[in-house]
Amino acid sequence: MTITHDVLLAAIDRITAAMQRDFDRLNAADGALGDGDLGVTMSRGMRAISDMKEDLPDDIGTALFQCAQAFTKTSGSSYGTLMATGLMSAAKTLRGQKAIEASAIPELIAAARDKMQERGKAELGGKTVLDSLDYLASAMAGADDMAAAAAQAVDTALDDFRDKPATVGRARIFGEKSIGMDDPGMLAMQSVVKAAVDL
Amino acid sequence: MTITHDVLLAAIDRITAAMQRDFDRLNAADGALGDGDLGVTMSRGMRAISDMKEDLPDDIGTALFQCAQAFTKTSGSSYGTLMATGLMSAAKTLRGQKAIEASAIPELIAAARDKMQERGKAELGGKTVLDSLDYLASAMAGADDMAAAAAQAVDTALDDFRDKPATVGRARIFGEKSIGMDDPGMLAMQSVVKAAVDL
Amino acid sequence: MKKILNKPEDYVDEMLAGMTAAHPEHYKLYGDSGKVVVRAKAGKGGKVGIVTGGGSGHLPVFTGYVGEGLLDGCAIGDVFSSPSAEQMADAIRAADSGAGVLRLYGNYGGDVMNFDMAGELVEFEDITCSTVLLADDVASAPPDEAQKRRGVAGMIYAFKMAGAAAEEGRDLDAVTALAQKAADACRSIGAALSPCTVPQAGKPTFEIAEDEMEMGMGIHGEPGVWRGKLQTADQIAGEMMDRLLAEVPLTGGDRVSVLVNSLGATPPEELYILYRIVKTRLEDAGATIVMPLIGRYATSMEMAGVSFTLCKLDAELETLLKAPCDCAFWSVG
Amino acid sequence: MKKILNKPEDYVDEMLAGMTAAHPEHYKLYGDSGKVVVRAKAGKGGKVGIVTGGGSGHLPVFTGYVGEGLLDGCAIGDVFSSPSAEQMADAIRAADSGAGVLRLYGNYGGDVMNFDMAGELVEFEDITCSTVLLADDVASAPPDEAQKRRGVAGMIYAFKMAGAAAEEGRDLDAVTALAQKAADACRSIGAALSPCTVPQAGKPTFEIAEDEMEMGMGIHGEPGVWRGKLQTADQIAGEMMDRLLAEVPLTGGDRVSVLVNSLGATPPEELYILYRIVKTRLEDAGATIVMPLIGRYATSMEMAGVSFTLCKLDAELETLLKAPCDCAFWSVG
Ligand SMILES: Nc1ncnc2c1ncn2[C@@H]1O[C@H](COP(=O)(O)OP(=O)(O)O)[C@@H](O)[C@H]1O
Ligand SMILES: Nc1ncnc2c1ncn2[C@@H]1O[C@H](COP(=O)(O)OP(=O)(O)O)[C@@H](O)[C@H]1O
Ligand SMILES: [Mg+2]
Ligand SMILES: [Mg+2]
Ligand SMILES: [Mg+2]
Ligand SMILES: [Mg+2]
Repeated sequence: MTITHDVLLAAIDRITAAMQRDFDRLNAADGALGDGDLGVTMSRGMRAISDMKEDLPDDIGTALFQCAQAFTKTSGSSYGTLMATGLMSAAKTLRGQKAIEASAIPELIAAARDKMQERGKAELGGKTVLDSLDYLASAMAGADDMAAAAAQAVDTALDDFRDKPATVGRARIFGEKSIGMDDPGMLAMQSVVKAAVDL
Repeated sequence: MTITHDVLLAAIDRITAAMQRDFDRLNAADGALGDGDLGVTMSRGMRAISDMKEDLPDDIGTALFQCAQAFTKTSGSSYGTLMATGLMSAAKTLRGQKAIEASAIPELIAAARDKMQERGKAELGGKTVLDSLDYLASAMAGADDMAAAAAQAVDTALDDFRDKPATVGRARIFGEKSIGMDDPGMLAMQSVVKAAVDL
Repeated sequence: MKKILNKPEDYVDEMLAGMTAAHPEHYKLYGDSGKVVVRAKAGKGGKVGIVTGGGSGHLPVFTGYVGEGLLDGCAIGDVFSSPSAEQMADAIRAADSGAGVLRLYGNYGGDVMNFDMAGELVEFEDITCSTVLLADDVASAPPDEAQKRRGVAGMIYAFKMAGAAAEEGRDLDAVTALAQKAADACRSIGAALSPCTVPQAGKPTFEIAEDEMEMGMGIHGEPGVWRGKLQTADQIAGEMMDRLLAEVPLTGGDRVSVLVNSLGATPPEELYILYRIVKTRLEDAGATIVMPLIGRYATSMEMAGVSFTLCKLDAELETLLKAPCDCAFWSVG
Repeated sequence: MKKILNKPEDYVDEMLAGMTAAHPEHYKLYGDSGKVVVRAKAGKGGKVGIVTGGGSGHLPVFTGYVGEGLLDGCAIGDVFSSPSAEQMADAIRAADSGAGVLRLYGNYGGDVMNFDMAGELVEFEDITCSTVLLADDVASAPPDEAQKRRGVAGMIYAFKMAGAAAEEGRDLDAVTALAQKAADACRSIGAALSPCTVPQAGKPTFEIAEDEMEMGMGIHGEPGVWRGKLQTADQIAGEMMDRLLAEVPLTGGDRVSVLVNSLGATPPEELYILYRIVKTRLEDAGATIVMPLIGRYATSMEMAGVSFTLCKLDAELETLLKAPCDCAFWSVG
């Protein structure tokens, strides 16, 4: 599969709709372990992207750069800034490209994960969106059905970390109480990925 | 019947107990038409009187003067001040007397009513404690069974004024809404009188 | 609404103990009652004294406004209850330095009776007293019965202006006349969203549904002019300004001060949202706003709601409003 | 708890519009975002700039403390949300007059990421930045992980002292070192009784039973060290002082300031009741209390609860604490 301008726009539509749909759910998940704004962050960021959809250039790199800026401008929440950092990382790599092969995606995700890790000064394994990205990058690399592998990976990441304590971000202070609870950022990534791959 | 030191002390006990018992009821009645403190005012004033009971002199006038002071010191609520004003009025008349005839009471009440009216700058007929006192003074004057007449008078006053609007004190601002509601000060006087005459 | 306290009956005494301990440079207790607050540093000898009094639960009103350029003494009662006449007499005694004392307080039945009684007490001690009643709440009686209105947040303008006039050395008649002029210049209206709890009563002062508000409600929960669905900030501010402007007609060139006051729980964020409309309405009427006051100046503990006070200035009132004052809650200059 | 507002998404913009309209002598907006507040009168040229930033809903924190002897600029986010990196960069640009800019803000993940990003942005414009993170809340991590603690009301001591140091003309290194020293001198703990509602979420940030409180809860409703039955004021104050004194050992002759802060709805009456115990405990430990602060200095809108901050002074910190400052919410000298 090849990612082009149109594919990107269609994915934006689906992700925007998913974030609208999951508004309450993500706020509630974040409310249980943080400040309850993750639904706001994601729906507002995606709405801003959606609003400028018509103006996004064909150049995928530049388009992603503008998506990143939408997140930096609409939100100062950790997740918004991390999303922006990850998108910026991919944007830099892809600048000037109008189409990219799906096979390039795992590496882009791994690079984004690393940049986000730097930005958030957090370890892998801390039960955050970083772990979802880590699972994604591994599962998608060399998979036959990348979409299915991606959708599976975000589920598996949630399952594997559910019973670990959070050690990063606002959720950290819940310590042991966070055991058994899903990380809101991982839930958000699950929704984003499933909407992106349309599964 | 003759009112002596002992009779006064026994009445104080009964009124104190009645105010304790009616604490919530008077607060609630005052809450519906005012600031909800009438139970506090009455129970606190009577408790202060009760606390100094052993030290009250035989001289009924001086004893009532000290009772009045208990109300001025424990409470600044209208009712406390009015009670003090009325007690002070009787105290002045009775100074030096160790026993008084029940037949003197209607006049004492009428005089108290007048002094309280001066203090509160309110008209008779305004649906206040003044009206209860007015009914009391009339009903008791020349009654065979003064206790029964007094108990009857405070009930009748409530019945007669229930469906009039309040025009005095905090209850005034409720205007028409106060129709059908009992004046808290009249309720308090009903309890005081019934406890005093032990009916 | 939950409260942090020990025994309800100790609420006021402990509050005063903490307040005087925290601000010994501003406040001290006077007399035996433990309920009379006076300036830590007495005013100049020969200055007219100004005292107020009323129930607790309204900080900074009443005790908070004891201070330089403001009040000299205050008798404070239990929560929402008038102080006793004896306490008021003590406040008058403390405030008198020979030039007489103005009793400047809100028009509530109990307070009036007790301040009258207190006046009779200190008369024997040759202290001359005058009285100005604050009756700024337009919701509590129609204009033709304005003398029946209750006093609410507008009282702080009277405290400030009369305090400054006394500090200037004016005599009792002049300070009294000025206080009356300040009182007459102010109109207020409030709107309540949630009740508060009087510690000794233990129950909220009134009940109101989660989606309702009450326009014109009094600071003790006295009923207002209507109760209905909670409106938007702009609607609330608009109606409150309508009602004030109906009583205080403004024309171009007028100068006004305005107080946007939280009843307690309502945070400054919401006051600022309201202030946008207040400002627009006043400027649309041609008035210039002088020293707007936005914050918690007269409260009912944890009650949610707001009040607006409009104070129409002339040159004299404006000068006195801007004169220096200093207490733990408000300082100017 | 009900709120007075228009559209939830306009809450912050309207609040800032009202705030700058009410206090044009103190605050003005800077840049295009509408979310960056700077001093109305710029500080002296060549002065080190101090900026902060964080979520809305904490007035006077953060924007309120922009002013003389305090902060130069502030980027403000949505309620309880970090402002964006671009907004922070704007605040830094406005605050810079060539002597560099100190970023002085609370230790929250989003704010740290964004201020880091903002620093990278202004680096290209040759603005030198330093950082001091405020991490005073003892309930949020044990002492051996003190760098993970979140910043709460103690930040106002750092704003005040660093602001005074910058006003004196110290250079960026010196102001930064002083701010770190002030931050290190402060420890805070809070207790919450009721939640608040983030306008856009529309629901309370947490739930708590009518007879419960939570010790150590964060200002956004982050869980604390225990939840249990509502205690008496003296018990609450006692435990909070225990926890602070365990971290800030005091001996005779020590000088401290203490902040008894309402989280919003809790009225000053209750703060004064608590202060009795605070004062006794500090004096029992032999310390002298300097300039106690009692009031609403750092809030969470209409949340009920309190926080205490203990700030141990040396001669330098005490001088800076008492130095003049002026903003709409706090003025000294
Ligand atoms: N430092 C960090 N590194 C990596 N991921 C983080 C970090 N901080 C937060 N996250 C992720 O972001 C999610 C919370 O996002 P968000 O609600 O925007 O945070 P906040 O509101 O606290 O700024 C967490 O569930 C976690 O997955
Ligand atoms: N001016 C007045 N004249 C006569 N009676 C009054 C007056 N004001 C109040 N009352 C009586 O006092 C009662 C209320 O007493 P109280 O609760 O102590 O008043 P408040 O709390 O408003 O000071 C009223 O029900 C009425 O009977
Ligand atoms: Mg969050
Ligand atoms: Mg009453
Ligand atoms: Mg009362
Ligand atoms: Mg957030």
